[in-house]
Amino acid sequence: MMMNSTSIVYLIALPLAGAVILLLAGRRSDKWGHLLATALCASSFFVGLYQLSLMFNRPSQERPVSQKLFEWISVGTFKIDAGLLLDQLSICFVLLITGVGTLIHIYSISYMAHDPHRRRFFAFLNLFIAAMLLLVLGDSYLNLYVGWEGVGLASYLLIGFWNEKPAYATASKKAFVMNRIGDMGLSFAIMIAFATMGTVSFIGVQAAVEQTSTPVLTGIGIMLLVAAIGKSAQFPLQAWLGDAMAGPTPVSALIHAATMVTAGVYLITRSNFIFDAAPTAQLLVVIVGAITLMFGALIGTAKDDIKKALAASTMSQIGYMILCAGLGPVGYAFAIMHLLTHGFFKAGMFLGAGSVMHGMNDEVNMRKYGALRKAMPITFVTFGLGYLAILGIPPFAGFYSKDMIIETAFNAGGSKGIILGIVTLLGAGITAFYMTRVMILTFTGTPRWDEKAQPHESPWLMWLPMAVLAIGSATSGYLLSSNDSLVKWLSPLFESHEEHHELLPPIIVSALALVMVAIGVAIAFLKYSRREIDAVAPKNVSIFTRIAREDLMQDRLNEAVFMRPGQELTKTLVKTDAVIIDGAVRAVGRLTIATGLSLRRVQNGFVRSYAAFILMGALAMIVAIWVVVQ
Amino acid sequence: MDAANYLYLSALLFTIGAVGVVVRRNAIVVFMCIELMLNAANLSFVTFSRINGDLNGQVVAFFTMVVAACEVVVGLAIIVTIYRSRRSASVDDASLLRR
Amino acid sequence: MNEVALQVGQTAAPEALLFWILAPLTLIAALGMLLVKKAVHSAILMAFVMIALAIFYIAQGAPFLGIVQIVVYTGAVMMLFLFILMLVGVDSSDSLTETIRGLRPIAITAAVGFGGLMVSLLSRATLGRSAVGVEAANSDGNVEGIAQLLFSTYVWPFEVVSALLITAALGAMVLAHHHRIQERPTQRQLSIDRFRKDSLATAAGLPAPGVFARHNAVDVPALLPDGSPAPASINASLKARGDVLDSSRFELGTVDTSADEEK
Amino acid sequence: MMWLTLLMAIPIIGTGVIAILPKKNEQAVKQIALTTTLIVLATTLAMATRFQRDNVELQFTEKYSWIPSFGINYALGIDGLSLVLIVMSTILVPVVVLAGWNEPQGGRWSVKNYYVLILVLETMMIGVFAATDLFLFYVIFEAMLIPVYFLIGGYGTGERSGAAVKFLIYSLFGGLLMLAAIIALYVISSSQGGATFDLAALSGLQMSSTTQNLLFLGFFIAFAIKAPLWPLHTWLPDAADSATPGTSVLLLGVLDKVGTFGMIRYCLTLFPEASKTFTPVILVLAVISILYGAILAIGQRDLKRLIAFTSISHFGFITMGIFAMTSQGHSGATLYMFNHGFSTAALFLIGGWMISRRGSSTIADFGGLQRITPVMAWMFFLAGMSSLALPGLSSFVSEFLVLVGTFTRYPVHAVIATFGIVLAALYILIPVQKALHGPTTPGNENLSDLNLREKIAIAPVMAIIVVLGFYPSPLLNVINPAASHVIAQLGFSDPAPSNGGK
Repeated sequence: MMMNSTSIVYLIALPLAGAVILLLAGRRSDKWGHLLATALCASSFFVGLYQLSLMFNRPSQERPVSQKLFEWISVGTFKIDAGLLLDQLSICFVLLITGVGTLIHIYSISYMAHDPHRRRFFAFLNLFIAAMLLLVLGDSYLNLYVGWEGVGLASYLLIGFWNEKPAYATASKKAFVMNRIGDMGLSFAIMIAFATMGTVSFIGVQAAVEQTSTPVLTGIGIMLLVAAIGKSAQFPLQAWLGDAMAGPTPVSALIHAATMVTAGVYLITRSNFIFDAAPTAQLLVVIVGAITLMFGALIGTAKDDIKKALAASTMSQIGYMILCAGLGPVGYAFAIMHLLTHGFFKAGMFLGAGSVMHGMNDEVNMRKYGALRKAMPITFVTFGLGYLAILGIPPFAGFYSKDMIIETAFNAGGSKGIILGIVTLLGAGITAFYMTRVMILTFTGTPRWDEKAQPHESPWLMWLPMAVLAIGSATSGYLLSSNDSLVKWLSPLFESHEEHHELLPPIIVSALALVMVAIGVAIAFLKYSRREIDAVAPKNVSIFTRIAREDLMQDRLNEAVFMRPGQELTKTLVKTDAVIIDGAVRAVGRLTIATGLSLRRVQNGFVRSYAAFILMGALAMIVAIWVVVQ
Repeated sequence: MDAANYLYLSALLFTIGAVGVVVRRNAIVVFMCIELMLNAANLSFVTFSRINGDLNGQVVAFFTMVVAACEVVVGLAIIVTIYRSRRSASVDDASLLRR
Repeated sequence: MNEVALQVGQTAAPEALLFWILAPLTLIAALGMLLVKKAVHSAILMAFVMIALAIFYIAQGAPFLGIVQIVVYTGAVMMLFLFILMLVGVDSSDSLTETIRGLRPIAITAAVGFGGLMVSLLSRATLGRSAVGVEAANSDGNVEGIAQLLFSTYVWPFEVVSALLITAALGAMVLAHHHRIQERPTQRQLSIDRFRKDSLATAAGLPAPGVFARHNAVDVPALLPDGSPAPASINASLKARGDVLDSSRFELGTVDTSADEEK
Repeated sequence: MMWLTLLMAIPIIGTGVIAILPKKNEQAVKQIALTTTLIVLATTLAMATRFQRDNVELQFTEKYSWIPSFGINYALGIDGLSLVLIVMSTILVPVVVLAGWNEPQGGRWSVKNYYVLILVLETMMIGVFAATDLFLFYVIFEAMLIPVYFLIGGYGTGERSGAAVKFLIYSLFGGLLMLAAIIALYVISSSQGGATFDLAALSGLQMSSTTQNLLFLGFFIAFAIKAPLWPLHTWLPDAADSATPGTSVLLLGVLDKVGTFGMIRYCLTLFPEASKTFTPVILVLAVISILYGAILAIGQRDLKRLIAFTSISHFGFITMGIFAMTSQGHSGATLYMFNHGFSTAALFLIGGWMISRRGSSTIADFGGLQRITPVMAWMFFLAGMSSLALPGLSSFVSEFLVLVGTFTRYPVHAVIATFGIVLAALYILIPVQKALHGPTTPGNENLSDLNLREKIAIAPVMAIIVVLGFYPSPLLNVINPAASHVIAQLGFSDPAPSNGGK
């Protein structure tokens, strides 16, 4: 029996209260709203730390705690409690969300200082934190679903924060709709689970897996994968993430790098019991991860927009995590580890990008940067630490987490292992290439600034969080993997079948990875550092570059396959409704009127014709009598 | 000779009266045709009275006459009123109901 | 007994003679009502039908009704009809062309069907049955017999009908009553109007109609010195009835001699 | 105590008071109308506290002979289903009165008449849900059309007369079919132990399957017109387009619920076998309604018509839940009726305020409202979120219950219907983007934000939407016994977890 706790709810309640207060108080809270929001987020973080300390003090089997708040839905056998579950997995997320979240709150105080709607921004941030916490703390798939859509809403609101620009408004709508397609997968999974297992709580489903047939589990698994694909911007629902960069940069850092987009990884690891029992679904997870990994990396090589390049990188890194999570019990912990380290370095880099934009009049085109190293030393250093981490240079964070993934991929066994290993290695190389490109274009070379640009270092409120995250990027990998601490921490949750194939020894994998990275960096140096960079993106580029700039034609494809036919269908149906269905209704009306009009001629007002009708009526009656008499 | 002959005559007179109501336009002629129909009915009543051998039929015929007289009085008054306002005694001109 | 019943049931030979002479005439007169153009002629034919019917009543042992028929119908009602006819315009003749499309065929078809069916049904209903005859009922005299019924069995309807009659009389008065909108002008007012109105043209009285050597009927307008007709010389109600002759026929120079030639 | 009669009498008394007021004193008329509706609400809530929620029998029953020679009674009584709908109606009416304070001004007739019509309508709304005599139900069912007809035709905008006539004739047509079926039931009952219109007595009649099918159709078509089910829906967009927002709220929020209410109370109870026979067809129609309504909503350029089409989609969900014959589907459908009342009310009222401020109902005429009228814009957004069934808001619980309940028995239908939630995102977000987001377009610069009265009017609706999203138990506890009772009466039980055949 799981221990009960009464304090988990505060994790969610604090930021939620912040959101409610700020939204309801309106302009009155403009002065202090951002401070309240930051404070509440921070206190939620401290509650998380407190919970972690409590957990440490318990033996590993008793670490999960739960809290039942109230009965949410109960109809027949469909009983859902508003219940929370805090275990080793969720506490990782809680700390990541609230920790990075607090840093980004602090950053935003300064970043959004000149925005008249800063208070609303903080309200949405708090709303997001609350929803995200609900997502990772919910004790059933339905509770998770609430958080799942809640973060979708918060993401929508924050992407569209500057929605007076039509393109940004469209981007937010696109994100919400594509997320909803994924959400549909989650609702299918919940429906199948309830219909076949009679429960949708994590514990209940885990217990019922044994008695459930594989096709059903495969079905649930695939539907969960669809949900993860939507939320984590995996192929083929990845198109929204690039556009989501329309939101303020802290949002990109928090939601579209560190937390929300990783919810898919959480969902898959959380549902490990289903995927472990459904190999087909697991294979699909790996395939999706591998495709996205390459997809994102390729897009990243062509983007001139610094945020979009980072977004493509995020997509690719999440591809790594998904791939790893698809590799079964051996992979879950490494997926989570990469998720955590990625949370640090990618958030740090996004904040760095924000800092650069802050100093450059919100210019996002890297071709107009250059030589910012001198103007923004702190930003350069923090961004650089993140850069080293994502490349996987030892001893920075990425080295530990990414190498583990590559290693696990190679060890997956058979041709699958070899293919995956090569893909992950290739991905690492491409990552090195495009990240080096970003570094070179932004911080080195000659200035290609606009006339008005006056690059300057950001205020301390902005660089402090960046520094903290940079430290995290530098050290988190070591901290999490020394003594296999994270793996051991999470191991009670995952059924581990310790079967190491060991295709390649770890040291060789690391060496290979470093070689790939070195190649990537070298190519980037050759290509961008040796010659002048055009301030305007060259047009006469190869077809591959052009396709990569177009996000590998995904938008075109979606447009051609779904949007245009959808619009045509809508137009046709609107017309059909008016002409055929309503037309039929109106035709009945017209027919009645026409009948009436033609019969009206009989009522011509002439007494004599009425008399004639009476005469005919009398005749008819007599005929009737005659017939009867016959 | 059969008493039924009177009934045949009555039926024919009635029919002629009915046709007259339909065919003629002069309100006074129409009225006379109505009178013809009433009279035809009266003839039937009288004949029935004879066939049945009691006087009830004759009494009814008598009543019919009184009612017919009433009707003529009122009807002609209406015709006069209409004539006064429309300067016409044609029933076709009194077709306001159409609109 | 049967013999007797048969005998009284049969129309006696004189009655048959009467019927077979009078009935066709009645039918012809009734048909004539429909076919003649002038309402007055219709009225005359109607009177004939009614008298014929009265004779039939008497022949069928209903002398009281026969007399009443002559007195009330031919006397009072037909008089009323003629009176109204005079009021409305005795000369105006109906056009017999039908103006409502399709009405005449419908009427004739319906009438033929109706009449035919009535006759056919009557023949079925009475075939083989013989009449009882009212001789027995009339033993105390026809008038007494009717009075007996009228004041016993039918006393209530009788009273109701009498109320109806009075109501009808009142109704006719109300309907025919001309509601005066303005006050009736006095002689004094009329004189003032005649002289003080905008023109003195009528001060000497309206011109008399038809003061003309050729024609002096009231429906011919007088001619003014320039030879044009004087509209004021014709009575307004004649004009309204459309009974005014065109005076141009009588103008000098274009004298219509057709009237002379007829003579 | 005769609670239900009392409930029905209070608005009539209010009508009487309004009738003796002078026509010119419009403020007093409005205040009395509001007071009356609030008294009704308070009385309803007082009654609701006395409701025994685990008792599946009818409660607060009353029965008086009305036309003895035909066995017609004035019989009232409610179960959980009716109670929920009555509570919904009595909350919505004061909201509508307060929200549409200036609505009757543009009407053909006086302000006084407007409120008389609203109050009369309220009486009938209570009566139609409470009647347990078929004849009484029918009379109120048809009589309800009259005030709505005048409300649309007299106080609406645009093609109001045409829309009112279309609404009236369409509904009357359905009502006529139902009348025929009711008379047939009466005749059948007379051959089986006494002619009656009593619902309970009629539900046990023996009928041949053909008879039952025909009579079922007579009822069902009437209700399908009311609860607009594809393809009998075309009156709704026109009516909603022309009616005032307040009227639209009552029309879609309450009157259309009579359709879905009738399906449960009359179609299922009176004709259990026929209901089973027709379930496949009805489910397909419901699924078509869901997707069709959503797609057409996406294609609309007019705000009011858009909301009307979203309702068609939502009614598809309700119908699907009813005929899924599971307790989740049934409870979900009933809860959906309640929630839909409020989310549609919010959309229509706020949409109506937007339209009356802008003087146009074309979505493209708006733009950037979020910065000019933030409160109004965010309220509209919240209402829209409720309409697309965002978790945490009330509609989600009901929509998900319907889907889950349908899935356990008819997985294919549920899966297809689920695509509606993606379409829902589109049909809400497209108008949100066009009207609230983007740059401020000319003509919108000087729109005013919600005033205090409007905020007060919309606040309870929003509160219900949010609170019931997180805590629907109070309602579900009332609904569940009634819903499972109906399911059990039909001889259904929830499918057991299948384990996928392992």
